[in-house]
Amino acid sequence: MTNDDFQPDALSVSERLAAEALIVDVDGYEGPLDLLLTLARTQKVDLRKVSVLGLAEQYLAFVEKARDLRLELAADYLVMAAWLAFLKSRLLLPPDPSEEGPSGEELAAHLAFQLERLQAMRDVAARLMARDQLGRDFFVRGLPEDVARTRRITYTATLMDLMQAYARIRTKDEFRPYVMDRDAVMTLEQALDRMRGLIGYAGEWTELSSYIPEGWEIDPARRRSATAATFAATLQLAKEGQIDMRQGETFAPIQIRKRPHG
Amino acid sequence: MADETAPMEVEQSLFEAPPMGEQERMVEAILFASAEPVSVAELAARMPHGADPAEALVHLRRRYEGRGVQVVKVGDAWAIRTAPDLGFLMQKETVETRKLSRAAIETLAIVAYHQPVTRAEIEEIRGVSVSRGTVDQLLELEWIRFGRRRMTPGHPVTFVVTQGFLDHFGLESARDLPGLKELRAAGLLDNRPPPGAGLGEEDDESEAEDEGQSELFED
Amino acid sequence: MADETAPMEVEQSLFEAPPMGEQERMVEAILFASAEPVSVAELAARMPHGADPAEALVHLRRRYEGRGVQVVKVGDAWAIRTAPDLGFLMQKETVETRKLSRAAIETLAIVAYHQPVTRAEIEEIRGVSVSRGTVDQLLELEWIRFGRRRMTPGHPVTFVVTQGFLDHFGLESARDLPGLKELRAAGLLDNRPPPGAGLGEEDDESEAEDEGQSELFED
Repeated sequence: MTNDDFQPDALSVSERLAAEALIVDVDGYEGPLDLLLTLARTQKVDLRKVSVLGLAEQYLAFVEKARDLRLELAADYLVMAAWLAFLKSRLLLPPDPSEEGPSGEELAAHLAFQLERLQAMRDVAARLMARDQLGRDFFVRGLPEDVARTRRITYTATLMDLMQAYARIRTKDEFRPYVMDRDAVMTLEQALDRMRGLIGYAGEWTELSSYIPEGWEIDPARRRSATAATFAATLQLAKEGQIDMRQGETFAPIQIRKRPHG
Repeated sequence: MADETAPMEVEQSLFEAPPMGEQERMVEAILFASAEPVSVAELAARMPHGADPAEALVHLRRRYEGRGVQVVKVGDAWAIRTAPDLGFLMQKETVETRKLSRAAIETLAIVAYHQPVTRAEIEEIRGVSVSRGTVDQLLELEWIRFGRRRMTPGHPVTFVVTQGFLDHFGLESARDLPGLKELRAAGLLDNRPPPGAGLGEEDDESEAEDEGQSELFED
Repeated sequence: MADETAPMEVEQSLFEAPPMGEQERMVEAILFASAEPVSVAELAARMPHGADPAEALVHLRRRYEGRGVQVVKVGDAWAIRTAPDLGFLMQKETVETRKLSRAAIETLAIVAYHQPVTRAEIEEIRGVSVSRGTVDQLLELEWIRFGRRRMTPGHPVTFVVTQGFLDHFGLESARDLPGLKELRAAGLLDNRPPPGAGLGEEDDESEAEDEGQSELFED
């Protein structure tokens, strides 16, 4: 992005690309607030000084764009769009003294607060994870000494066992214990990690499909997920200017290479 | 690698070993964290080039003389062990843990959610009779205890959970256990309504249960 | 047993606590032997009558300053851990932990900084519903547990972080969370209810929010 002003009608090529990258990444957002935060960052100002009106316009443009591309947005994104449209009208129109409820400024201030709080939580989450961690940076006794003199048997159960047992009894047949169904899902983060490691070697044009990790090519569900995540990751890298992408024609293989001095 | 061209002095300073105090710290940390005794060769392999673990061990061993733990030689490897005269402090540690049986965990869950509860009520909720051994086991574990007798014909005894139960499961009170609706919201239950039963009915049930609980706990 | 015939002095010396140096050795041995943090109460229970493990801990902690292993405080318990700067020696011991999702990491941070916090509050902060599995992953890791229920309509369950969380991230207490003071000063830990009720989030939880975190952290 070269232009700090947001003008939905006059987008440069790079802005359009960036907007499309946003769109393609829509599943990568953790909800509308996360998307708003990402949009707010494109304003390149301190979050406290973010223009909520501008933000509402950016968001509405985003939803419009998604509609053009016939992308289905989850309901909560549309709820947020409706609310932002309402907020925008409140901010633009002179206040109606007969109107009940909070003013547009109050609503805008709360939204700004929510964004700032979310960003703050992200920051401290990152600081937390950057701390020295047990089992990675510092360690417990490798050989806890249990002098085997009397062998006592204790029975143990976890809170999860207890709650699941209760749920099982109270719901009899309908109960299905929670299982992690995510074997077949590759996340964008995983794909990005992997691509960042690999692009250094991609001086020449190589096919995107060759970046699908081993073990993910056979099973259709895994392959689908890995393809989508890898593709999203390349878009991200392209957006960051690290790689070039090309495609000969519709449905032709997508090829990428490292951008020289990227 | 350009080892052969480097003059001797440079090579030495490049690979200068850390000071002996540092080496001692390293040996200490490795011996502490390792699940098995560690040989001098292994120590050397893990420490920076040029370190002298054998000498560091001599210092470390001396440092721990007379302490609560000691650096001891096991075969040709080294380990940190409790001082023999303090073995009596360790007796408590030998425990073998086993998973609680399904019958026991279900009974325990019912006591936790419905306390005070009688045996007949437990059986009604589980739909199976509760064996004596199951209740005895929970009593022995000190996770449940006898509560007040019920003021109904026959004056049956009731069961309640103990402080030990709360400690084990990391709860401040049994009231803080999530109800059925909350379990559902937390994804511990499928959202699918039970076959043949309306969803409203379900909700009623969990609300009744919440009320029951708070009423029982409030004093 | 001839207790009743024993003169008073003998009885006293029987129960006399061992000298502090000896107590320090005992605490040292117990902490070395245990992988989990040990509370002062547990130390006292295992040591001879009259011992003062809290004082022994002060001495022991000082003794290990700057060494390869350290005496660290974890909530109201104590443990010995390797010095973090020596982590590079321990690749062998590193346990590959399941990588937490971004949602799980954020949820964990929100519980830590806003505790006790309800599920609805977590969702309000993240602007998205807490997905199936996120909370129980954190419960299973034993990094969060249920706190007291909120005394507001609906009595929602709350979440707080555990001793295991503090241990994992090398924190003495939740007060030592990085950036906590700054966040509080910036008002970012206030639970500011949305203005009006136009957002459809007019549930009861917002009123309850003020009592949360501040109560826990304010000293």
